[in-house]
Amino acid sequence: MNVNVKGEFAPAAEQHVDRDTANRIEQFLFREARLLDSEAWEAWLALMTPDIHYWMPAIENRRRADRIGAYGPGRGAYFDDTYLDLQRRVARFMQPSAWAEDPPTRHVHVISNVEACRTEVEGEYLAHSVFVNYRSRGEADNDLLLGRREDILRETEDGLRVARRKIVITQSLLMSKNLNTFF
Amino acid sequence: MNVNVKGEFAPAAEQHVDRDTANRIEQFLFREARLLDSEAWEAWLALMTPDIHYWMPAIENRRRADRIGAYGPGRGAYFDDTYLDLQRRVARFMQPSAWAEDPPTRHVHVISNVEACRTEVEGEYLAHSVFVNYRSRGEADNDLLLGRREDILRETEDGLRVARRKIVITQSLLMSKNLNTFF
Amino acid sequence: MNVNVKGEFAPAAEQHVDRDTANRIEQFLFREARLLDSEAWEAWLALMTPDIHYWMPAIENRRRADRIGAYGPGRGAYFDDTYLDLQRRVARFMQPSAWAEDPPTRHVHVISNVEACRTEVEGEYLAHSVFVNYRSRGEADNDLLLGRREDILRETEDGLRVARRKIVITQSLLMSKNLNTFF
Amino acid sequence: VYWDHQIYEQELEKIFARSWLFLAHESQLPKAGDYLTTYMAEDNVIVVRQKDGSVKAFLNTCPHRGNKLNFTDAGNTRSFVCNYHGWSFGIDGALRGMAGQELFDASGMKAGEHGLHPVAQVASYKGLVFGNMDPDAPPLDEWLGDFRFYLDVMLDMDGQGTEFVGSCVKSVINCNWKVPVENFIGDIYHALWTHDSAARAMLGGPVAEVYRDPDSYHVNYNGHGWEFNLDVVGNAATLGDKEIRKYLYGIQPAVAERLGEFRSKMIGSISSVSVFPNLSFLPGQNTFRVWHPRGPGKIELHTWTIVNRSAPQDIKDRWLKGTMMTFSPSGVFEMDDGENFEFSTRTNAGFVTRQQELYMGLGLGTRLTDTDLPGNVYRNQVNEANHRAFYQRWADLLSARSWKDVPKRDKAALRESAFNYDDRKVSA
Amino acid sequence: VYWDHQIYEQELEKIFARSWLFLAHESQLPKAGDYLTTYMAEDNVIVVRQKDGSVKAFLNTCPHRGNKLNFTDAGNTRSFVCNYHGWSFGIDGALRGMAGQELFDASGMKAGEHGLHPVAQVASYKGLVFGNMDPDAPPLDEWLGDFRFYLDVMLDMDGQGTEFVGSCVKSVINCNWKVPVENFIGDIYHALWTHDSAARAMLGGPVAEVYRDPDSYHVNYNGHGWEFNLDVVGNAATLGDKEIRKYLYGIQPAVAERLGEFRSKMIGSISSVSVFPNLSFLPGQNTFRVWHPRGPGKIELHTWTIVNRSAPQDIKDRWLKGTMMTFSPSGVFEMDDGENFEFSTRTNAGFVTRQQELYMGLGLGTRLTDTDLPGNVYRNQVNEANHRAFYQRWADLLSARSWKDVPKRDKAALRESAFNYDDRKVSA
Amino acid sequence: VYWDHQIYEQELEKIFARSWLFLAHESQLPKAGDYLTTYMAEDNVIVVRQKDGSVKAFLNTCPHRGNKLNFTDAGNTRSFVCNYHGWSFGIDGALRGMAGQELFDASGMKAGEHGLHPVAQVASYKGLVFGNMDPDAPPLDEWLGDFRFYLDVMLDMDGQGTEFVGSCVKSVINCNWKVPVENFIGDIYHALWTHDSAARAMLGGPVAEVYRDPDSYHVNYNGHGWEFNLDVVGNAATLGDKEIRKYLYGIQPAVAERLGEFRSKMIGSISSVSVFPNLSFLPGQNTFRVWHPRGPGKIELHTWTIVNRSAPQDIKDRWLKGTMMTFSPSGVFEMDDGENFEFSTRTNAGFVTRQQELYMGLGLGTRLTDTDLPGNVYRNQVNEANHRAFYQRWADLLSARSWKDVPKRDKAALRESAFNYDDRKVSA
Ligand code: FES
Ligand code: FES
Ligand code: FES
Ligand SMILES: [Fe+3]
Ligand SMILES: [Fe+3]
Ligand SMILES: [Fe+3]
Repeated sequence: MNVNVKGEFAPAAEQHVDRDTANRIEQFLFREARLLDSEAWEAWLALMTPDIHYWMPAIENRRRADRIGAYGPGRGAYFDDTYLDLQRRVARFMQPSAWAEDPPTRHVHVISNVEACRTEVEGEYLAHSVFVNYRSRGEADNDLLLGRREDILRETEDGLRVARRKIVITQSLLMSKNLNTFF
Repeated sequence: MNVNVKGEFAPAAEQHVDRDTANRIEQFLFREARLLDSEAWEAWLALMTPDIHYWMPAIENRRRADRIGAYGPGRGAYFDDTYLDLQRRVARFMQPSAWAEDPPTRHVHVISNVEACRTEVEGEYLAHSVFVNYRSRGEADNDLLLGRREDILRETEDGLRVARRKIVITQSLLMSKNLNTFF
Repeated sequence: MNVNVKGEFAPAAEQHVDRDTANRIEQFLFREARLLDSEAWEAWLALMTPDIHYWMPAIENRRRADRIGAYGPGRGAYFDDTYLDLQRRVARFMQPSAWAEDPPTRHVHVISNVEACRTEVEGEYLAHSVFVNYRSRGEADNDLLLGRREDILRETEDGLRVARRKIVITQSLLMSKNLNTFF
Repeated sequence: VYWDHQIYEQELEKIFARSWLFLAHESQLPKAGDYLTTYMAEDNVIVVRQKDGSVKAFLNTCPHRGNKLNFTDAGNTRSFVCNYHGWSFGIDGALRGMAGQELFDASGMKAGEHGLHPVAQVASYKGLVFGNMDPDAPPLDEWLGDFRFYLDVMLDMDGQGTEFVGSCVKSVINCNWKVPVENFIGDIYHALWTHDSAARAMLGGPVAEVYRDPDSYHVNYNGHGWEFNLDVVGNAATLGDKEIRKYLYGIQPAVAERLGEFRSKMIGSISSVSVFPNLSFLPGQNTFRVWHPRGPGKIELHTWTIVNRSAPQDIKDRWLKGTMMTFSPSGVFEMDDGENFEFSTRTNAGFVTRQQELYMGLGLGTRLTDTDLPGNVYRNQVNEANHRAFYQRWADLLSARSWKDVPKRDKAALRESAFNYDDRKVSA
Repeated sequence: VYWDHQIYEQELEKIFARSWLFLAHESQLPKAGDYLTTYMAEDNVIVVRQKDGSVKAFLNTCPHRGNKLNFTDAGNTRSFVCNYHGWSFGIDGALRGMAGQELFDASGMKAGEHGLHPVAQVASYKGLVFGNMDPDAPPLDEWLGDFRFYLDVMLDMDGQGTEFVGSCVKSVINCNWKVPVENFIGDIYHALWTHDSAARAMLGGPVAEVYRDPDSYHVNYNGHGWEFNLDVVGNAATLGDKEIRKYLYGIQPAVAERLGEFRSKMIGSISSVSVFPNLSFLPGQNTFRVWHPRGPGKIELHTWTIVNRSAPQDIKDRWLKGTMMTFSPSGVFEMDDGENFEFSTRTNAGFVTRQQELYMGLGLGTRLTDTDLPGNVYRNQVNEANHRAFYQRWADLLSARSWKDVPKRDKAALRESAFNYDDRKVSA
Repeated sequence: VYWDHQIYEQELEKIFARSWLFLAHESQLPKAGDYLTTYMAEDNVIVVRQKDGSVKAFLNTCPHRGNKLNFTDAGNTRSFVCNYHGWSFGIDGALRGMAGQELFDASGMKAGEHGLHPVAQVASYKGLVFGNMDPDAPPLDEWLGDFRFYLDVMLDMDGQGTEFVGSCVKSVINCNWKVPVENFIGDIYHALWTHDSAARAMLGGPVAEVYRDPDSYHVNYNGHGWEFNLDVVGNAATLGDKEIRKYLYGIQPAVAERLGEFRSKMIGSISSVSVFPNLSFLPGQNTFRVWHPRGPGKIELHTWTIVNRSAPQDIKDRWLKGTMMTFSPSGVFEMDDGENFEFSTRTNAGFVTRQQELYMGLGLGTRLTDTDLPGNVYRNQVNEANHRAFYQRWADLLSARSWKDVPKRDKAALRESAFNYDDRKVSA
């Protein structure tokens, strides 16, 4: 999944957080997934920090020798969102006139392989995870996506919050007509 | 996955169980999955309480404005089982004349996102989880289903037992010819 | 997944390891998966013991009454590898002339249902897990495999290492053109 | 026949677009504005209760640019509004309005010509609503003909009609649509072997040796067929619920009074039914189902549970549970059948295999001529007479350019009054 | 038309293999050796910048045994080497060598005959590179004709040309390719209803009631079409970024000087465009896209973001972000469209449904004859005039055996000089 | 040729339903009742050892209603019982009984006419069992003809025959079946480039520059082909196991005595073989494989490992391991090939691409006329002579209505006795 971009996901010298924190982080990510599965969009949005950067780049096929790799800032993206952008997406999901979302899409977010490390910032953690995102709409539309996430989670007064999220999927040609979902 | 039925899976005020119990619950669910993967039907059945309600409703596409939502009691279901019903299903799997199960179907149950909460009943926990159910039969029959579960687990003399299970999948038109599996 | 071979994966009398060890094992398997996802082949190889036996048998459809079951030693296999064999595979992945791997394949390894038990050997654990292996290549090649693993993990000076791995998938006719991946 | 795309295209045109196809049970649409969406072969249609109590059906496609109109399985509505440009249609199918209507008016559009495309004919028989895409097709009563004599066993036990309980359960099976229709039209023979495991699980013993039953039958009419014996509760027994058997025995005397002794023994007996071309049900188990074709090698199966309207709620609930346990994707019987259906189709991938002549001769020579029963009647329910009648009808329709080319093989022996047992209208 | 495989095969041969298809924007290939791979319908091609600055295109298939030659989306290279046997080709397509060359020589092989198969014609219009598989096709300038008058609104606002920012985002939609082309060629009408939710999310209110706009148009030429009003920033507004609106208002006076007042009001107005057969874009939102056919019921959508080369980097970044938020697989507008596109196709699975006549008569009688605007011009952008022109062109090409059978319905009114506004060459 | 459905249907009928297709190795069926299921193109068949030691083959389809009969890959049985209605067949294919047999008797059914449909012809050559669906096809010995001279290199090194070790490994590749057959019939040329990475991983260095080898050949007969040099162990070396090389060098003198010096140098040399239409193997690597067609763009690959029966168990185990490491879905060589196979097919999706003429002229003019070797013999194994012969045979069969229309291009030069080296029967 680094696909030739400086081995971004590859483990290096990493300091894992203590087990209590690891546990809290895992439960936080599971709860977040449950919010998404139950279309609790606003409650989900409340788990993002106001300065969130929520990024899901588009993937290109490039030669290994091509230094720019499969993805990067300033190239195509599915999400490259600030809090305002996420808010707008949530607002759209919640419009009664979002015909394409009525009947509702049914989502399942499987989250696993959660690993949490300390960062240089006190009170911020780097959390790795993988996901299976499966959606069904109407009679026979079923979409499957798998990928990896790299989150910066921040301790706040209200508990953990997502301050940065990077989502990298494996598909370069997206085999779905849209991404009416979050990751 | 609540799909408009009173937000059933959505987190609300929830009291998570202590970590020891959470851990036991997760391991219990993993072990249960392994029993199913190894066709240990009777050992699996022994993990259900005699008063089990094992429910997997069929999913309908309904307008959001339609109060009855995507599923509900008294409508279609794949499973709406008592212990006796589960026993009969297990009995059928174990008949030597279950031609459709010989050669055996090969199952994998991936269980993740386990969250466990206290309930109002002492010694009973509410456990959320998601699953990937993958089955292969013969040469080229491969079936994939994803969904969410909501279990009531009960402490008994013999350890944890499943007292209630609700299974909600995303597909409304089931893309498989049958459900020769448990969830 | 035992598919009639002496119920290999089925739980029996098992002694689970203490929670600290269980946690270390889970994190070890997650980290290993992350190494594979980031194509850190050599770092991954370093997690295998020199005496590793890495085995992934091919699956046959056999009558339940057929004592030889769906797989077994001396029959077909996708992997039946020593350390040298794994080394050669890694060497091939790392050749600049591995045209079929340039542009890179993008992998996600989802690992879950980790259960760890003591074995008769001090310092060796038996770890069960399930996996979802998803790969994408080029524009539209997307391959999905699910299965179970049974590992013997060994405590060494450098931490946990994989001393034996058995990988059992559900597909008998492999629905992919190759297995340019590890499990 | 089970594999060829050209034949399949012909089936869509010559059979499905000209046959009476099951649309709904009237009980699914109790109130004006109640609607459901279903299929006529691959055509998606809306079936909707009108204000005057009648039922209409329309293509579920917007006549503007052809978008799918309604995306739900069922509901209640005052109008259907298209997601694309917002054209709005009444439940009577009339185009009621749209944004910018003045522009359409100015363009000379006649709203009356752009309502929903109606299903050409819609008609009911005792609660079952059927539709036909062909305005020239013979009426439903003629299509069903004397087969109604048998249908009444399921639909009119007590003059109070039937209803569907629970919702529709849908699944995909990779088989040709004719394979399960053939199975339900007359193939009790397979139960002995195929369903041994399910029978043992549900009943604790093997399936009855029906082929030794001296009092069992195949009957068919116009390609519809019913195989049955007269054991009253043989099918019902597989649900493993003695309350249901008790209920059937309980009502049998009243049914006998209404339909006669003979038919009263069919109400839950070992039996199965297909109505040409793709509707099937099982008396006693009360599963009701349509096998919608999706290409030569695939179907979409829609199933419901049918019960007597007059039955106690508890009995209705037990039947709903019973169909789930036996004939649903998780049903112990259906799991056995599915493999057979799929692999009786998939073998035809082989070029040589699909040239092979199969056997369908069981029961040649069992035709009964000295019987009062209507339709074509055969001794012994272990038989393939109904199979043969089904494929004969299939071939008749497939090769007929117009209705006058369709041979009239079966002639009605009963008068219309034979299906009206008393003054009480069957309410459905 | 939207479902039939035979018609689709005809479309590949008669339309896509003879039409000018969009290949690349010149800005994607700044240096010699820069290449990208793309499709002409289902044919995969390499587009590559030559040493002399020209652009060539080749089938992305090795002429030895037919393996795919290059597996990347883009890059820079000195040669293309086949993975199978290692044949090596120059960026000019010439076969440069292989292992064991002496054996090929001895076999009498003429290397000159085994280079890459070139796309028969390649030509540019103000930064857009097009290719045509047919050596006999009329030149690009004739193909675009007077439509260039409108294209200049997007491509030549200030004589400095345009560029693509970001990379190509690709997705699969299960629809017939003509459905989205029709949508972009003239269907602003759908926005009112389909995009209500997205508009409210991005703008805080509903879509403007464009059908009341007295100063709006449909124009088309040779099957290309543009619908628009003259509100300058109506499309741009949906990006929810006022800096972009400011930018457009800022440059409008200069554009007016260059292209005239009328066209300067089109630069970001409510509008949409399709260039026959399968290229579309949206002025103001600046999404640029090709709908590659993949069978009658499937497309592969490639999208880019186009901006004025002279725009500040910050503005370019905002547009990149804006297309992502609105018209990309995760875009709030595109999510609405996708369902419509797919289900306007999928309903055609029904045999009866696909016989149904649809409506395409909006705006009959709105043709303007007293206008100076080139092409066929219609009053009111809520119209289906462009739809009709598109399908007319489609039918013309589909039924024409050779180019001389293609009716010349539209005649150029403008001289070539009309597209060269000053001495500065448009750099792209 | 690689994409068209109509051509594919013709291939099923004219080629696969008339050719001798590989069914099994006799060692897979040592005892009476041992059976396996396999395919002849898309027809699934059962191959079973009879009580008299002969091998028979049948369609794996029940002649009653066409269900698949046996769902396993292999086993031992006394009878085959159908899951649907329980009809039971002997291992000789005869219908042995069913429930309710008296009813079938009464229906006038003749059990003798409803046994399993036999594969028309079954015959063996030194352990390899072949089947032919066409009763009029020429005998296997004529079909293989002088190619047996070369087959003996693999099948008859020491008069003790061969066996399969391990089980069958099956995978799906999205390529046309002819692409891999062509690859194995004569394409050593690709190894230099395609397999560089695997060779370096297994051998620590690049593939040998075979095209410089002065003593290497293409030979073919009736569309079967073998390319090879005479380095004894070149193929075997890629397994990276020196015990296997040692074994080959060890037996070479004995092989030379039996088959002559020339052929003894082929036993593990750089070489590859396809037997028309879809069987391939690699001497030395000992992978043995059939490419079953599954439509024009898909195959199902079945692979086994073949070894000399007389080899020590340890050597057999090493070969089993060796094929897994090199030519299996996880094999380092096969991974390279798969991409080539798939994309040499997939490019043909392009309408223009699939009109393109490819090159297959390597080695024109290398025919050797002054040789004692049987068949058509060409100098230099880097050649496309076998490709040309394969496609010639393909075209001959495809265009022939009956066997007498098939041109007899190759005439046997050797007598039948040439394949019986001594009195010891080759046991297999
Ligand atoms: S397609 Fe339905 S309103 Fe236009
Ligand atoms: S196919 Fe490209 S070099 Fe042979
Ligand atoms: S289909 Fe085999 S016994 Fe009837
Ligand atoms: Fe059945
Ligand atoms: Fe739109
Ligand atoms: Fe190769």
